[in-house]
Amino acid sequence: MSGSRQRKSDRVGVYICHCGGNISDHVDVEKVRADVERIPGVAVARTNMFMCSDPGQELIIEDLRQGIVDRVVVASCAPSLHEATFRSAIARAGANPYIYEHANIREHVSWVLHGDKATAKAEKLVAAAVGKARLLEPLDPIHVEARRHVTVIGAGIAGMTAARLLADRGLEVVLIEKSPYLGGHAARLDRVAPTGERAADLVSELAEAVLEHAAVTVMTSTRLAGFDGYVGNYDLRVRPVLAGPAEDRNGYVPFHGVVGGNPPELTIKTGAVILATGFRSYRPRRGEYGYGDLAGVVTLPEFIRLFSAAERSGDCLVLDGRTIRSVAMIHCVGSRQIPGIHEEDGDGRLNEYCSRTCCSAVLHAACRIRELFAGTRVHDLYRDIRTYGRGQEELYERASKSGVLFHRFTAEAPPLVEPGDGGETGDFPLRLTVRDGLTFGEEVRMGVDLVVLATGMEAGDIDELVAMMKLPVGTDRFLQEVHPKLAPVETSVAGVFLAGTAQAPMTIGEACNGAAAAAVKAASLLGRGYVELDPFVADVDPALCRGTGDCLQACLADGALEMVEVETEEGAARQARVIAARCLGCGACVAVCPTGAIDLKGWSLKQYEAMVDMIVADIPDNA
Amino acid sequence: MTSGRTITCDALVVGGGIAGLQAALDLADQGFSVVIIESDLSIGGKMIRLSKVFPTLDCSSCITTPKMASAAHHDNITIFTWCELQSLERDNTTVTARVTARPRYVDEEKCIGCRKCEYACPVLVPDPEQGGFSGTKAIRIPFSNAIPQVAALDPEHCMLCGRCARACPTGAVDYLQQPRQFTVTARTAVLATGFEMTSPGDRPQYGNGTIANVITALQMERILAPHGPYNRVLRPMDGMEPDSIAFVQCAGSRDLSMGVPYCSRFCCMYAIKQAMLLSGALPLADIVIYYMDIRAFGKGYEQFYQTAKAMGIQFVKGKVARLQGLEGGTVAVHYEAQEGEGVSVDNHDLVVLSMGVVPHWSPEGICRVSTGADRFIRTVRPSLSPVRTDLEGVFVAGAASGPKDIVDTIAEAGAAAMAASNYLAAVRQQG
Amino acid sequence: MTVVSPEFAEELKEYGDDTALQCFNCGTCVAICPLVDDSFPRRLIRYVQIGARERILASGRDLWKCLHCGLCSRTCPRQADPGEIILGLKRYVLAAWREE
Amino acid sequence: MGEAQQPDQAVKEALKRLRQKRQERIREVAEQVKVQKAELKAIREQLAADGEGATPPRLAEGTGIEVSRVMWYLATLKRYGEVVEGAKDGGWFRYRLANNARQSGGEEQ
Amino acid sequence: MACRDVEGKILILATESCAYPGADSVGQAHSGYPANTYILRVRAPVMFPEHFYLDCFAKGISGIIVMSCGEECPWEGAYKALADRIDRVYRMMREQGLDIRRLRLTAICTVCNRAFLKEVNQMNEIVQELGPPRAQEAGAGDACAEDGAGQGNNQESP
Amino acid sequence: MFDPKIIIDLLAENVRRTGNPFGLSTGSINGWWKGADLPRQGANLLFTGMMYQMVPAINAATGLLGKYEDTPAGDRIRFGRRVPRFLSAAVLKMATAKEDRSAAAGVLMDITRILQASGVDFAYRPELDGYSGILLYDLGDRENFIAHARRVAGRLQEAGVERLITVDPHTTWALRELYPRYTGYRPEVRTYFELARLQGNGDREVTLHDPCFYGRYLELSQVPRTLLAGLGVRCADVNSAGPFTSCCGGPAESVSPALALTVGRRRLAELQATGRPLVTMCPICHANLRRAGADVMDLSALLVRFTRSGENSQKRAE
Repeated sequence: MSGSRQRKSDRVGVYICHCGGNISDHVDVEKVRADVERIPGVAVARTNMFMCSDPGQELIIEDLRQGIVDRVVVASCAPSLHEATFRSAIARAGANPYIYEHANIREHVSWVLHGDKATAKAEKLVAAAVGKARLLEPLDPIHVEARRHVTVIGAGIAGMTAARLLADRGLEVVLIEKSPYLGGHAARLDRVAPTGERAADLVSELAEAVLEHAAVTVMTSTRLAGFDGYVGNYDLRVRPVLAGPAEDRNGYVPFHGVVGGNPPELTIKTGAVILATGFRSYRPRRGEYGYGDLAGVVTLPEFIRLFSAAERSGDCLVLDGRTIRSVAMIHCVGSRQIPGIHEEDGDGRLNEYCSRTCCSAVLHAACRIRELFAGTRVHDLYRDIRTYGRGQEELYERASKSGVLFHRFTAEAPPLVEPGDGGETGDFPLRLTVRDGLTFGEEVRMGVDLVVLATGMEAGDIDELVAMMKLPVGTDRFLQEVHPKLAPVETSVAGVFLAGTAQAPMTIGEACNGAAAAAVKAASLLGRGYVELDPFVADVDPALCRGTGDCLQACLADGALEMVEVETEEGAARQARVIAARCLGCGACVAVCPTGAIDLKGWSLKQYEAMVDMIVADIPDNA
Repeated sequence: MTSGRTITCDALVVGGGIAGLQAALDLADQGFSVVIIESDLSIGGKMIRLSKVFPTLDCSSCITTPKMASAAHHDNITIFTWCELQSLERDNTTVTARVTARPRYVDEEKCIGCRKCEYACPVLVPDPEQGGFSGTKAIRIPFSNAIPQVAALDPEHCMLCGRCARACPTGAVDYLQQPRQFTVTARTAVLATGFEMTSPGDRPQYGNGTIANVITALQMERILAPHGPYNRVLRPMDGMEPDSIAFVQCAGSRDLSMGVPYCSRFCCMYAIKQAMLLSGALPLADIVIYYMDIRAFGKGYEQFYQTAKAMGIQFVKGKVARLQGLEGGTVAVHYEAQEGEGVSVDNHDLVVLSMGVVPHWSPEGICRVSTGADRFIRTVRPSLSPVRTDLEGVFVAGAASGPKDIVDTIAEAGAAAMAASNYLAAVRQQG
Repeated sequence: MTVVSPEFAEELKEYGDDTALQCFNCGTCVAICPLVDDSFPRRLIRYVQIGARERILASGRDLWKCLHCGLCSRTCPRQADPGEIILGLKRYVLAAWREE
Repeated sequence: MGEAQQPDQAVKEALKRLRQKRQERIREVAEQVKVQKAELKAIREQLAADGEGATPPRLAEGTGIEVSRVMWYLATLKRYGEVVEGAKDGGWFRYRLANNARQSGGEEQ
Repeated sequence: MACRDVEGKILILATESCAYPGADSVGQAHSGYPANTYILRVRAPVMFPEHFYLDCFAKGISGIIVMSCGEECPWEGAYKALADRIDRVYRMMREQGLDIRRLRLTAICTVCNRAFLKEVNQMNEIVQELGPPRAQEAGAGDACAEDGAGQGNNQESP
Repeated sequence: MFDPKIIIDLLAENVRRTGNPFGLSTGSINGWWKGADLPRQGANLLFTGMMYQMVPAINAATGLLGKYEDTPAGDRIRFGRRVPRFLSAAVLKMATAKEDRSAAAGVLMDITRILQASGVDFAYRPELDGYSGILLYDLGDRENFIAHARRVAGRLQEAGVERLITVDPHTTWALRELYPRYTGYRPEVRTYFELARLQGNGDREVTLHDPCFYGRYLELSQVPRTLLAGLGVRCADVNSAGPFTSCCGGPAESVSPALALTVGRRRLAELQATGRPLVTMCPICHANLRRAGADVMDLSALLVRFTRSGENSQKRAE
């Protein structure tokens, strides 16, 4: 693979996309085509309205089949969108998919520039891609044996669902849960909105299934302590979680005792990981709607717990011995926060997203109160009612019919919760004042015994896991998928998938769908017993390697490089060798090799140098 | 395709929209053989007809075409378009589908998609793929990125002049083509039959579809699409660049009086998306969204909504009660300004209706899966397995079981594929 | 500042159908009403919801602008039947006047 | 050729029967095409007359065809490459005939 | 919007997982920036040896922005190795008399639109001020050089 | 706008006293049948509900009230005791236009011709006919409505009437929906056009204005259209028709003639957009649209042309 060995292709095919006007409205695609065709090494340049369409791909396939081209450059949108598309088209033509280079003339050109400048820049980018393409070589994906084994982290609804589905599919599954319990947040619910199913039934059904399944190993009170390996062959070190606040500390822990010895560690050899680590319920700040300061202000999860032990006095609800004549439920607590209006948390963050599930949960609770305790009034204070799902709008209607009274507030003017003063609002312990959009923006006031805060979902406390597994996290702090539509449960770490509310707020049904979608990806990945990896790994040119060992020093992966004794024409010598499945393809070794013996397949230094050469060169122009 | 033949596969997927394609791909990637039957001329469903998609503003066609192409080229997937499902029955472990392939009047095997027939045809007809805003021909490739790229003739508008047949280089035009029957037997089926929009034609408050410059959201998608009818945003009535555009939310949903009491779920987001795209295309235009509740509930949706507000898009709370066509193509929007100002009438150059979402297909008389009061396919385990129908071995994905945005649809399609593959695995063990 | 008294809606049952709380305040009835101007009939329906009895009596006479044409009830998305609510309020107000 | 003769004849017969069967609809479509032809001709002539291009209202005025229909024809002609968009004129764009474009729809070639 | 374009070319080495999609995001937002920028997609900029940068200047590239993933780099340790290398390049640039402001190490995430535009516009101003790269250029190695060094950590969150 | 309480109390008092909101005796306004030789025995009883007969009085009252609404004098009237005197039967009777009275009689006569031509077995017994009380119900005076309705229903029940034919939407709705609910009397109620069976070739186009009660409450708007279609009469409808019909404004005349006129003019503009002759089927709509300036024809006048005796009535109409 050395420069000396390398033959430059002179049959590069260039295919330029109009993108239905997205590109061609700003870039003179025909001029690019004409100019590019004169670049040395370019055999043919063509254009199409949509290169990604079948007829577009057909152009490439035809040219390859006829032997007109042996390297392909497509100039179109961002490579993240269609690189895979064109590689597979090339494969269909019977060629090696890695003879392909992508020029991004939409996001980097036509969407940021106009006129001649756009055309000129597009030409340069295409030229650079041609420069690289001439040096591309056919590569073969790395074939890695994969364990037909999946580890699911988190035994809430999503984790148990994924575990059950994968075990049914014939894979071995380990289900790891930090707490001693299976069931996650669902276990803390009473009934599920809008279906009214008992959460306990759902949790029990799933728990039974995973506990009894021969192919599922359930490990509760267990956490991840180490993460190593690569797709198809991950090694997870797990460790039991001890009761008490200071599991790793030696010495006396007040009120707990002394931790005896180091907890044993276990290594799980697995093929893929599904993260079902769930969410954390938002804790209101002290004083937020009186929370923590005023008795009778509780969060929705706290209310659900109280309500499960509800008593009755006449027609009225009695909680904890207190007769509740009137309840106010406030939506969007800790969700839909707006910079400049809401206070940031300790880390300077705001939850700008909608927590999706609270509207239905509140309405469901409101309906239950009204339907069971006709004497208890319910006020619902909302910003927007978001009953989007099947059966949810009906729940909203049911709440109205059952006599729940709605008030609409804006983020700028949230309801004010104060202690009752026995005045106009009567002998209620709490008094609510809100500028009510439904009452023509006037202030209305009501006396209540209880305020329920519909607290939203926050990303779980999994910083350690995120750091250990190098997981991508979004601005909302939830785990981030690669693309919401193209790869909705995949992470940027191959073989690591997302399930349920670790990714975003979801209902139980949605979390189960997410878990099943993650399971199907894991099943597809591991089903064949092997995985094919991108061949973009380091490669040593034995003709140039002097065995300095600098590359080993620089290597960032454990065991991706080794020194071996080889026989050369000049006798025995030490040379570096790459263990492909371990190589991460970062190229740290490339920079340090004094002889340029090691390079990255598919992304070689020489290719970059060729690209720079094309960028600084003049493009022949007949205009 | 010969008449009456039987195709055997592991899984039948009914519907080749994004839900069906994703379910088929997730099944096929596990090694199962899949047959997709699609009622339209092309796979891709509603999604391929959209401009860009929220909240990423990716071009819809850029996301859909790779999935269409990979399904079309997948070794384990066979696709039949322009088909009608006559019956879908299940007994023991076999699902049997009787299918009618409707005539295209063009031989699928012979057509090379060159469009010569289309150029030759003298009959102009409103193009449904462009919201009716431009003409197409009585014989044509349905749209530029359709799969398959095969022409189809519309017999309602054909005068049998023979020009297309003469122009066709491969002799593919066949005016005498007849419907053909075939049977698909499978072990399991996924229903991914998608949704349809209600029509403004039976909404007297909105002019029964007769007011100029009142269009539906799907028509607006075409106007905004990169290869739309005008390649820019113009009023369909007279080609004027609109200065003021209104979106009417819940124009057919959350409304018992219109027969759709449920929320259509994705209209808020597409209206915001279209508003953003419009404000990009027409920076000086006033854009107003009339709404009851903004339902930006998905990942990144609320932020998308706030961005739209920050861009200057106006959000007016109030359900539009009435539209009125005025002189010169202006449309008057009647609503109640909620802060107590009472009735307001605002004039706009163009009004976009967010119509209700209803099922595209009814299983009645075709398949024994039951539907809910909302006429979408009923799911029997809405929490633990939202893809299960009451017919064993038959699963449902996407908008067939209720309105769903693309993100939720894709996740659910994966879930349906997982459920179907586990069902297949179980059936195999038994068999 | 109005103090909400939800029991008023229940008192009204005596005078007509109990549908006022079904209204989700979309404003369709206001904009469709041939009487135009102001927020009629939603304003009065909202007053029923929050129990603003005094205000209803104060603007009682406006109720008789309603022709009972039924367009609001036909187009009400929640089938809250605004026309009937107004009719019920006419009865309530008339009774109150006659009591005076 | 000789072998193809027989089925060819059968096809002709079948087509004849089909024409018979669809007679009514064919007549209606032919009627529409005639109208389209006339309207397209009027629009083309008006476009040719307005060298700088014409806006849809101007074309509607000049041809007597309803403006929404003019717009529909323009979108169609643009799609088939016969008309191109020109400069903006008030709230509208001007449209003009493309050079050397082939005519589409309503016209024989 | 785009500031005045200059002759000099700016090379941007953008990481595949962060900065390159970040640049895509700028495009999606249709935020304009000068045309003289050439964004190369790299897996990790740690692969480029010192001489690569110097060669680029020699070939006529006026400015280079290394847009890494910063501390969030998927390769543990790569960022430090890169930062160390860039420091060595700065030394070598000084030795050659090149203004070290021509090379800049920064971190851009996938949604860092503003940060991306700021970097590009700043480099453009520098390149405009300095003109084509040449050895022993005025101002090289003096106080303002300090300004460019060690700026690897100005990652901006969106 | 006049004080509703004063008006309602006046109307209630009139109804209680005379069975009629205007205090006019049935005998004094219900003379149309005299000399028509209508059968007194039959399977269906024609029940006019007095609405058509009241139109002359309504027109007179509205005219008088309209002069004083929102004027300083009106202000006095609104709160003064003069209103009852003002609306007294004598004044009204004097102000009643003669042509109005004969027009009302004509409509009812036409309806009997239509019924006869359709072969409907019907009877008319003036002593059983009467006002339904609907205005009291619409104005919110439920008690007085119920009291009156029970009297009317009692009379009909006593006479053993089980099947009624009605001629206007308000009475139809009152008898179909309100009487069963408030009086327990559940007759079979059908409008005359539901029973009409006519033949003919009209070949013309008209625009129907659906009254709120037929279009929306009773959902009967398809019935006259089907009937007319069978007679070769096409309907050029406006958008606001059938269940979405716009109010003519008529019902407001008792409290605000000005409002009634505003609403009526707006509706008329909608209807006139079709450029076709306007047809109504409700005396209130008819009167109010005429007041708004329209040339309107009652459905019965259109239908009667397709009866054997239609020729005569057509002549008369001209």
